[in-house]
Amino acid sequence: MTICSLLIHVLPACAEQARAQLEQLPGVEVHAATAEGLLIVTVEAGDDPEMNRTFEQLRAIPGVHATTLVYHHSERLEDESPAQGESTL
Amino acid sequence: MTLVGAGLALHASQVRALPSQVIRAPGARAEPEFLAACLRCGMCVCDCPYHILELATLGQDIATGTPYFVARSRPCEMCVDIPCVKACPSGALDPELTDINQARMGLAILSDHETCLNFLGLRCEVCYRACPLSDKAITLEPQQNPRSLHAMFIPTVHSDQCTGCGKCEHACVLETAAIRVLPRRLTKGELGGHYRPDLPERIPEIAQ
Amino acid sequence: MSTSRRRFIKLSAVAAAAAAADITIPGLDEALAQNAPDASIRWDKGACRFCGTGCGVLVGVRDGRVVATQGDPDAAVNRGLLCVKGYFLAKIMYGADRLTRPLLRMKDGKFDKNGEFTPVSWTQAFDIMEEKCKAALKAKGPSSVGMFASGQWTIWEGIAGAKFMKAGLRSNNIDPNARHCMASAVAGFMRTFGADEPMGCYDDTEHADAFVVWGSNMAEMHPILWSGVTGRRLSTKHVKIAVLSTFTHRTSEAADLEIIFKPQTDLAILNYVCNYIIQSGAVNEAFVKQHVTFMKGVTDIGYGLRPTHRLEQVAGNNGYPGADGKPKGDPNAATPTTFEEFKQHVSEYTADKVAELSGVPKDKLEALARIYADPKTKVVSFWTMGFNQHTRGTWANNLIYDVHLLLGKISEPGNGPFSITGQPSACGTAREVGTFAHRLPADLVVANPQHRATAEEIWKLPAGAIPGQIGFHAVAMDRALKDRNLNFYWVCCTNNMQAGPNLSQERFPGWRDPANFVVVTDAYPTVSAQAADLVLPAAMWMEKEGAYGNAERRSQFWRQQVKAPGEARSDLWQIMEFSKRFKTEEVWPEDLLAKAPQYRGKTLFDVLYANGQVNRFPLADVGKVNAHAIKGYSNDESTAFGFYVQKGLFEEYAGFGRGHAHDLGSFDQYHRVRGLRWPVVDGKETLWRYREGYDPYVKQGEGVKFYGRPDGRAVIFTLPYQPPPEPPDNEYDLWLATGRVLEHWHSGSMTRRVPELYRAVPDALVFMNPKDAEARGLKQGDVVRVISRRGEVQTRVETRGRNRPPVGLVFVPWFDESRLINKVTLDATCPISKQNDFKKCAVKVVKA
Amino acid sequence: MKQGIGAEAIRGKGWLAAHRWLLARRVMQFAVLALFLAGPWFGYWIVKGNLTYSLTLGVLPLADPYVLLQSLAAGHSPARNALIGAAVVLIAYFVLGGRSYCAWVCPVNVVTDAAHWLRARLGVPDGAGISRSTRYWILAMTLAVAAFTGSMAWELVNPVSMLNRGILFGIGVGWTVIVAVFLLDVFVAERAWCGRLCPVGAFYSAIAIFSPLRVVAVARERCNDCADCYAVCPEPLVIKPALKGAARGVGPVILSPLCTNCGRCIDVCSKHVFAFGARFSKGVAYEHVHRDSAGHTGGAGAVAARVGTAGCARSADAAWRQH
Repeated sequence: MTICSLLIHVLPACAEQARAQLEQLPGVEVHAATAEGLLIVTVEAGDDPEMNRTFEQLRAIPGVHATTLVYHHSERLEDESPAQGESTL
Repeated sequence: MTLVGAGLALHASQVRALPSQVIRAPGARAEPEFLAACLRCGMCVCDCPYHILELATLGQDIATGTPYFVARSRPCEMCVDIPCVKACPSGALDPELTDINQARMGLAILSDHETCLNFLGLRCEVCYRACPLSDKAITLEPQQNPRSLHAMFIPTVHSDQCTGCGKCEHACVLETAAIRVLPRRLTKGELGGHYRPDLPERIPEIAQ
Repeated sequence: MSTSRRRFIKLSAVAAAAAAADITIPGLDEALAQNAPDASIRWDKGACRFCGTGCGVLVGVRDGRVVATQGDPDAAVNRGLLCVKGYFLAKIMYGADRLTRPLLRMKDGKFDKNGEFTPVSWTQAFDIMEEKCKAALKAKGPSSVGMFASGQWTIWEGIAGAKFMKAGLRSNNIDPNARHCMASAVAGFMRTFGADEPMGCYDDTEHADAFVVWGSNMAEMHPILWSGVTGRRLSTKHVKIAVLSTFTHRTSEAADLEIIFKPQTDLAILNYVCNYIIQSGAVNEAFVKQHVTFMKGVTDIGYGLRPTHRLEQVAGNNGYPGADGKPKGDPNAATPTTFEEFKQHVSEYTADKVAELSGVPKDKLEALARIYADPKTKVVSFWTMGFNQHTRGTWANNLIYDVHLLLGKISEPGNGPFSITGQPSACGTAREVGTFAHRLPADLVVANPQHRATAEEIWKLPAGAIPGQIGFHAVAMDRALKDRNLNFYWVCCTNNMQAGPNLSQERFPGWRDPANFVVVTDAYPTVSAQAADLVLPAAMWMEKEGAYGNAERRSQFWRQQVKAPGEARSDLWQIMEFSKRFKTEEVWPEDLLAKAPQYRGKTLFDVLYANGQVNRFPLADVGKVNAHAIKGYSNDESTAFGFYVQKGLFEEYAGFGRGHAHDLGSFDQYHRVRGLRWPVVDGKETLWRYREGYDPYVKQGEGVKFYGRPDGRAVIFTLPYQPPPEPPDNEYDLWLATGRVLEHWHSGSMTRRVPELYRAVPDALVFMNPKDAEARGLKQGDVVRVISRRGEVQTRVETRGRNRPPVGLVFVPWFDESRLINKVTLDATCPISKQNDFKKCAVKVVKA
Repeated sequence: MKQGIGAEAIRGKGWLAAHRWLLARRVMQFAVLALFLAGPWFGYWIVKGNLTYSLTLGVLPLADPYVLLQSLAAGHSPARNALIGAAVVLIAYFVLGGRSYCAWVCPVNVVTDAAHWLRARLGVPDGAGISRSTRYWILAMTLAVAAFTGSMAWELVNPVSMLNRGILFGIGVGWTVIVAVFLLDVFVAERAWCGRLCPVGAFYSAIAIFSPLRVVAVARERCNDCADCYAVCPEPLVIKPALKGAARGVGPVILSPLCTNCGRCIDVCSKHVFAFGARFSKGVAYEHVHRDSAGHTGGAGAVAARVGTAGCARSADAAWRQH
């Protein structure tokens, strides 16, 4: 499982529209937006290739002119394996 | 051919900087000298009764074919008869080494005071008890614990006694060891030759 | 991944982006704090599972699993500190081979002594237990069933077990592993003071000027207590430490005075110290006149070996049947004597003679005696297994009290003899509850009809329900199994196949004898479990509500934090559930039933636990009592039986001691505090017993009163040095002492399943003097056989490291189940306390 | 259609006799390995160590003189055991023919023989022109680098010691080097490694100059020019002077130190032309030796004068140098 956060600059003129399109992408959430057109966005994806596809999609949205990756967390989905004792038997 | 030779020379100089987690067998000469002397024959490996030594293979950062061990996985057991040194035909392991306590494979250093359980006031000291020369190579220095009436016991390594066998690093109970054995060149500082911390003798007439 | 964790990561991602862009998002910090992973850990107090020090721990639980532990900063014992075993507490319940289902040896679908362990249901497990237990009862009566109890049991498990055996099955054949550990201390306390448990407490370490450590490697075995002692010495420059032992160990490292003596001669040294005190005029005459009486113990008491042993046949007072069938004397007997006679007796123990006997230089002996004799020096004596595991263990305990009583250095801050314990609840569960073959709760004994009557009254049983015959003690149980006198044997919460002495000759044959049926309740497949016929999976530590009593009389409680895995159940549930299998008519004689007709047709569960007393606290109380710590708290046993089991058992048991100088606080109070030291009177704990101002049982003006004895005086015993039963000879030319290491406790059954601890100390080695090794052509690391007359083990020679024996002695720790050193040890006990001597037997060491 | 190489010999002598020396070599090569492996695998410590240094039955040291030479070049004076071991080996190969090591002991030989077989099967045309003298340059280079770096740099990558050591002690990614040697031999040049590049072989050839044990074309008159011996020979140029030199007065002894004494020529010859023999088995050989040893400094002229055949002015030595 992978979670990223990005700073996305959108042209203020089409900010509304771009944001709406962004939010339609799977796993994408917009958490904050400034008047200058800066969006804080998280993307959640199953794995890194899926994440990359999402990045491509959001870059292609009209009005998005810069994306900056800030935070990237990736881990396997398995549960923590229990502490393995040295069996002495 | 010159190019090949130069490449080889470059590679040779790279592997000369032994990785820090790797320790040579007891009596091993200084790394450059060792690399000139070691025949890569594996005699020391064959004669190590605890199967601790291994020969490096291509792809490791260690000169191919030379013997080494990794203390965190398996430390030197410090055999009194030092069979590895006896087995060495070339003198890469110095035959002058006859007392294993004089071996200087590396030097233990309690490198992380923030995670070491003893510095947290816990009674761990596993490294101290694991040390074959405990009370000499590692001593426990009791200190008052500011948090409580209990003493803290701080493991302290003494470089004049530590053989670098790696038992302490192997035994350290942390997920990543807080005490490690490193090549001596990476651990020991060196005072300026002009400064003498140990005065040869007092000079009473000046003191008065 | 849980939703909460996903949410937390996402919030962290947002926070990182916001910080990068210097944007403030309202409410983000709060949301992060709420979702922080640590916030989802529930913390509660608990007590460490290992040694008798009784450190307080905080236990962190997330998603039904103990994920974190930490020293409890508010625990007076350890003030937030732990040893390395405590550091790994969170891992002990999660070994890969945890038992989760009952396992019965079966062949072709039926129980077979030589069958393979096969998972069965609890019903099947109890069916076969019931069948075997009832068959034994029917054939030979209550003396043929027995239970091996544990100082690692919770206090209520001890109560339930003792009640089930003593009152239910009417057999006193219940003895705890604490017999191997504490029995000599118990016998010593009872003989000298008439009351068990130390008078002092850990606070003594903050006041003493000198510490004398006898036969105890505190630095390794009681690490936190030891850091208290060391802390005292660091902060107060004049404080001295003397360490007496038969070999050099980690405690010696800190010693100002290290004394290495020949095994068994501690008796002579103690007599010498008494002699020195008298000769140097240091006797506190006022104290002795007012508070002490003198007795002379019988001496020819044997060595607790089998009656057929040569040494027992010549012993006059070992209590075994003589030629006429009557017991030969009583090893515990003593006759009144006087100070003058005592003085006369100890005067034989001159410095010269004792130096010769013990191998300790005279100046060292004198230095030791001076520490005690100096009137300005407050002295605490500590001891553990060196005194207790001793063929004269009771004597050694009595003699150390002699020293302190002669000087009046007792029962006050910084002055006192202090017996340290090995197991987490040796005091709480074994001694206070009375799970010994001869004991009842609160220092009562089964041999005393009045004591039995008291117990029967409190337990609401007809008179005569508790038998007066003392049951088999731990070592006698092995012998009885081998001799087919004990046929149904239930071992709980301990690994006696590894821990007990002389296992090849005396224990294993009995366990595997088809005439006997052995049940082992444990959390892991220990050596004992593998030697059993039926293995019952146990819930452990934080998987049940519990209480332990530590060495300073401190009772500490904890709540159940997590569920046990699979079908594992607590020992408490197992005992109580199994008691439902017995009708009173099946186990009680008609005359007893006639006295209590209301119990006819009832099960033992009804009589012992649903007796209107134990079950008087409703299930709802479980939540109420603990609401301050865990909302909606419940525990598995209470849920199973429908009432607050632990509270009922505890309050009924507390009735024994309240008003009798064993007062325990209220159950609810213990669930709120970090333990209390009994007697707890009016909610207040007692730090020093027997002294006015500290002990509510000593009246104003009495000063000191040893109220455990009818005359209010403690006893100074006249006891000599006597040689050990099996000294080295030409063939078996070395002493063997066994013991522990810091990293492993309780036979390693838990600690060896923590990979880090296993790596730290994987194997038991034979620690040997380099000269001894050389003389045998051995060198460091050689594989050797350690051989005695009883068996042998193979291990490697260690001539360096943590233990440095003198020439003539080897040391082997016993935690290692792949090297069972107890194949080698001798089953000689102190004839009074019946505690085994694991510190001295003769062995030879040869190259394998 | 050309018959398979050695087919004639098989028909004439039977398969076994036609593979006698090959089988013997394989047995030898694997026996050496087996001796080394008996210790670590089964606990029979007859031989300890590996081909660079070993101790047999705890008394007989054997050391690779080439490795020792590198150590000397790197500035280390080896201890006694290594020197004794090297001396023993030097003497042994001096007698047995230095490159007997290549044919009978070296584990890489199995790899390159396999490559040779595959190359023939695939019919890869001879492409790259790696000179057969390259190995001497490499030999010189390895010693120079050892002197320059003060360490046995060549031993970091030497496939010969790496393969033997790898089998005994674990090879890591060293197998890639062995694969590279194999591919080199299959696709780049015929016998590229052993015949052109390997400095170990070059070193051993240098101590074989006077070796008494030699393959001799004892019955060269029987040669039917089937050329099978050339086809199987790893160093085919060594055969011609002995086999075809009768007319020019050249003796029948294969004198080139490059001959590995593998005995394949003996195997595949249906006419029993070749046999193992001694260097001095025919009188003519003496001059030849004399010539060979001085060959580099104008000895060729002397030989030409002696045998009186100008056409033979090209010494065998010069001949293989050109290839």
